[in-house]
Amino acid sequence: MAVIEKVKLPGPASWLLNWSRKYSLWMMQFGLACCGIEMGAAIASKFDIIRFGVIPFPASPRQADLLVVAGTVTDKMAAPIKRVYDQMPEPKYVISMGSCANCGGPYWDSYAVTKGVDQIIPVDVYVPGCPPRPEALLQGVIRLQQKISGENPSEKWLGHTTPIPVIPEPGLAGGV
Amino acid sequence: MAVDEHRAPRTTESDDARRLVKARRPGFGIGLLKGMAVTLKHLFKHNTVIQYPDEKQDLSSRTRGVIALKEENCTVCMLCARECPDWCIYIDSHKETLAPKREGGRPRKRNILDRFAIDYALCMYCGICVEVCPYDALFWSREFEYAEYDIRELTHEKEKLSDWMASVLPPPALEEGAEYPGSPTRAPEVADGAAAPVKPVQAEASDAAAGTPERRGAQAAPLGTGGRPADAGAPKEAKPDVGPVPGRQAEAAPAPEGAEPAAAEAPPVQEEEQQAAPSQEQAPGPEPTAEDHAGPGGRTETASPEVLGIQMGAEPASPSPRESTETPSPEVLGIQMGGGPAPSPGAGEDAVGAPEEAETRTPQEGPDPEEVARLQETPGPNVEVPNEEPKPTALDPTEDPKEVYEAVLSDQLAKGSSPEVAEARAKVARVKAERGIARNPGVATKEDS
Amino acid sequence: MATIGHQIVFWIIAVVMTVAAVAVVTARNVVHAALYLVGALMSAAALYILLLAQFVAWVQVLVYVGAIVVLMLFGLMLTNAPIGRASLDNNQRFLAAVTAGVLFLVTSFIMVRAFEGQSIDLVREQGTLTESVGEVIFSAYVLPFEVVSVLLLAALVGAIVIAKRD
Amino acid sequence: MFDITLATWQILVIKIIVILTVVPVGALVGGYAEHKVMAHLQHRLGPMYPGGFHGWATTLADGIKFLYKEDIIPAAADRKVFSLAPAAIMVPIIMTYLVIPIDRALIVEDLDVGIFYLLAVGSLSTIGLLMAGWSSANKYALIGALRSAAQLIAYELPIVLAAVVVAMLAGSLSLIDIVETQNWPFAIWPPGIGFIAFLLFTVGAVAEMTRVPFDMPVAESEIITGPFTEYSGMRYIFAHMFAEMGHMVAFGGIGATLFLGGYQPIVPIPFLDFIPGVIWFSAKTMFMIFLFLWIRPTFPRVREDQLQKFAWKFLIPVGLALVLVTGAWVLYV
Repeated sequence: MAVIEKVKLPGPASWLLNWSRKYSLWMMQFGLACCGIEMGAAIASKFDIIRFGVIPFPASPRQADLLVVAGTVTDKMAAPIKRVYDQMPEPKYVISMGSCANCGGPYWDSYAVTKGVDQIIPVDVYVPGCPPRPEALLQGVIRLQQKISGENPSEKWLGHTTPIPVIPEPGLAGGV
Repeated sequence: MAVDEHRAPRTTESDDARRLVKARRPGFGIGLLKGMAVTLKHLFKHNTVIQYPDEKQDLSSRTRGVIALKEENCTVCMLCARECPDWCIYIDSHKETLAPKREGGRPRKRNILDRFAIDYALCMYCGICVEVCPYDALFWSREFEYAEYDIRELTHEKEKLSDWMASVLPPPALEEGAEYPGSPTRAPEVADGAAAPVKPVQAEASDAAAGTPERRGAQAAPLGTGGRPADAGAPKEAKPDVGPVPGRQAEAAPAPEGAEPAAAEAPPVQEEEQQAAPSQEQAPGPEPTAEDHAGPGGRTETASPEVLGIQMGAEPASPSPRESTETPSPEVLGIQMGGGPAPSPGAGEDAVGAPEEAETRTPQEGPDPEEVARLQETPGPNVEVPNEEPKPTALDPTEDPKEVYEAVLSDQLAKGSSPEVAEARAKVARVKAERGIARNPGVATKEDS
Repeated sequence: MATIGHQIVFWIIAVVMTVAAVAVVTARNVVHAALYLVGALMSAAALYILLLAQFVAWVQVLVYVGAIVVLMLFGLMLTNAPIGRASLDNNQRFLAAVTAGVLFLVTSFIMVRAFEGQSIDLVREQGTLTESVGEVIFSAYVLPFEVVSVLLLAALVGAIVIAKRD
Repeated sequence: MFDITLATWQILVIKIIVILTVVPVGALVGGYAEHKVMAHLQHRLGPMYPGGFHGWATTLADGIKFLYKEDIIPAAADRKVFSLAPAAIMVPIIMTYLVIPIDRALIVEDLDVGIFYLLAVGSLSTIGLLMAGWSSANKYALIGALRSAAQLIAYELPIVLAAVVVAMLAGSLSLIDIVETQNWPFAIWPPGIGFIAFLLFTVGAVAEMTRVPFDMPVAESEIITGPFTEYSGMRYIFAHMFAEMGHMVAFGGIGATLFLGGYQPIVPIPFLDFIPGVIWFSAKTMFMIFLFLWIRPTFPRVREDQLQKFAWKFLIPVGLALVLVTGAWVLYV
């Protein structure tokens, strides 16, 4: 929206915008491989990603805020991912889940695999693992929410050109 | 539903089947109500959610969360980096010359670790590096919470990898009743601190490594230069196009295709060494049934240069007996030689050639009693042999033997046993009571196990 | 016997209705035309409400808007009907306009002459209209009502027969 | 209780404001209830963190976020129709709130054709769905629109027949009168007829709302989100989320009014009269909404042809028979 891009918002307003975005992350599920199973587990009863306000509801990218790319991005699938990302409306975020989506993983020398989804779309949070545990995806969501709450809405609306905000390391949640 | 009833292929059914179906079919809509009842029942059941950031699941001790590095154990042997299917381990090192250990000896050379990094964005968590590490420098940790905003942060340098050591669990206790080779009744030794694994001879590992200076130097040189990626000094900068990086690394290696088959054969060699060890006068390791890398550090230490030699093809694989006697730890290598089926100069090659044979040998074969006795008299420097005698489990007589005798006798007679049998059983019970052993079989197994 | 408010509302609705009706016939897109028809029919229903004929108004909405226009749209979208603007152009617009104008004039003339001088009392007691409509339909006009019902039933059966053939 | 006299236009403004507040609030609460009830039926917890206490603000966050999301109109879309469709869907749903009596005196407008008005208005949102689907220039949207139109036409009839039964038993079309004649739930005399009509109404209502198991128009595994596939941002939330939730709350209120005795106590015991009618009405509405939410995670989606067959070959004949029986009852008993 043009207004948000141009006008500097007062603190409470930008807090409200960040808050609503943070707790209403409609999640487009792009499960491509075994990570998709773990993503399903994160959605299902035991981990219940909806607790964070991440709603795995939309079937259409037009209503999604968060794209979770889980699994091996083949070169053939890269174009649909790019297309889905482009179809999402603007305040949008991407989580790259698993080694394949991060870097190619075990398929780092395959001729058919895109070596990381960040080569085609900007990624906000990288979740490591092969595949990551469901909790690891949840932790990725928490990190994304921390990132969102530190954002400047007017810069965010200009797209993914903003530098990544420096957010103090939260440490190991729960500690060991 | 009513809709489905219309679609049922009635014409193909026999009359009997039709009657059966009719009899089984409940009243109209009952199925729907049953379904509603099922879901309603679940409304009142307790939820199964683990509320993740607030409560944590108790993960299995073998969870593959993150790989931790115990830096002081790493000898830059590069095995992990070479075995890694993803080439996601980056190692840098340099050589230092140390003073000879004793007067007149040769100066020793050591590899000092400069950089050890694992790219967790690329890692496929196969655990081969952990298994292949001969010096127990790599461990699995259960920690999984390290999602990052920037992919470069996912390359954990050795400082961070060492930090993960704090979360490594101690190795699991031995099974009850399992024996250490050479010391049957020794209790499983829990290492001091969570990080240290059960490894009595671990501290000596580096000493032993230093004990074979030339050969180590000879092996380490090609490894250090060839096995390391050409741009290992600056992989952080090279990160964004991470795909090509492993490729370059492969090209930079002297002969990756050649090295791989050798690498594939390496584990059998190691295993052969390990099986050979317990039957010899080698120090008693923690447990013969543990994973192969959990063998005694000193022994594996000597084995590994040879393994490397085979892998690298950098020099003729088999060290001659003459060479081995020259090394400062002659008996160690001698053991190794004698352990093989044929103490030919090419023991290592033999082992490579006959991996099945090596594998079929069960690691459970007990230690030679003579050797054990000898060891207990003159234990090696690294070995602690417990002096206490084996003790029976329970010594306090809990019941009066006479009463037990009477009770069992009458009990058995009442049950209908013949007098002889009853008497025999009663005698057994009396003996058990005298020695303080629980009598009831069910209870006995529970207590004994 | 209408108040000023009634007059204002009437004229607003009348203008909307006229514009919508004109747009129905001038729209180049059939779906747009059908949607304009919704506007015209809804305005007619609003006029009925203005005349306190609530029941008739909601019948208008239920039958014409809720059923007939929906069926029209449904047919347009489900079949391969030409929807674009090119397929609708033909050279008989003038003729159509003249016909429609003549029909409009004739109908208006008849209607005005038929009900000239009569006035409806808009402030009478409420709550009787629906009842009176029902009573009239099912007593005085019960025969036409049943005839229409039979006609619709026949049309329905005929449609099913035609549809069943292939 | 208050002696306030207001001009007609003031009353009108107040009514409009109240309705425009009640509908979105009802939709937000309905959405939250849907999250929570479905979660607990599935051993989950549903939203927990938004807003702090059991995620009470989750639908609020959704609402605010969708208000400022980027609004995309596809290049090939029919812009005018595309923009107007959410309004065409939303307005009829808002209009249904006008005649639902919350209490004896708490009703926006007591029409003497109340039940008929509800049916007429309820048939209007079909046009909005068709507009949305057609104008999106998306084949899935068009298929979804056609499916929803066919479904809404088919399932309006069972609702109409059930409502006719209630109107015949009550002898009036006014919702207040219908409530007043019900001392017991299910339009008590004769009890069987009322209950069957209630079942007809419930099935029809679930289908009208295009909710599971009759959610073929938005079946995400087949046609993405049906008519709403191309909608984003504010238009989406008005066309789909507010509409569905508002619809659900409205149908809950209608069901409570027609079959459960509205604002009357559940049983005619004078002792229960001290509880205000608003509370009775709310409790009954919540029961109806819970019923809709309960059905959703219980049943799988039926097929399109099964859906049509079920309506035309089963529900409508049953409804017609019920009307006949009711007529006989009213005339001769």
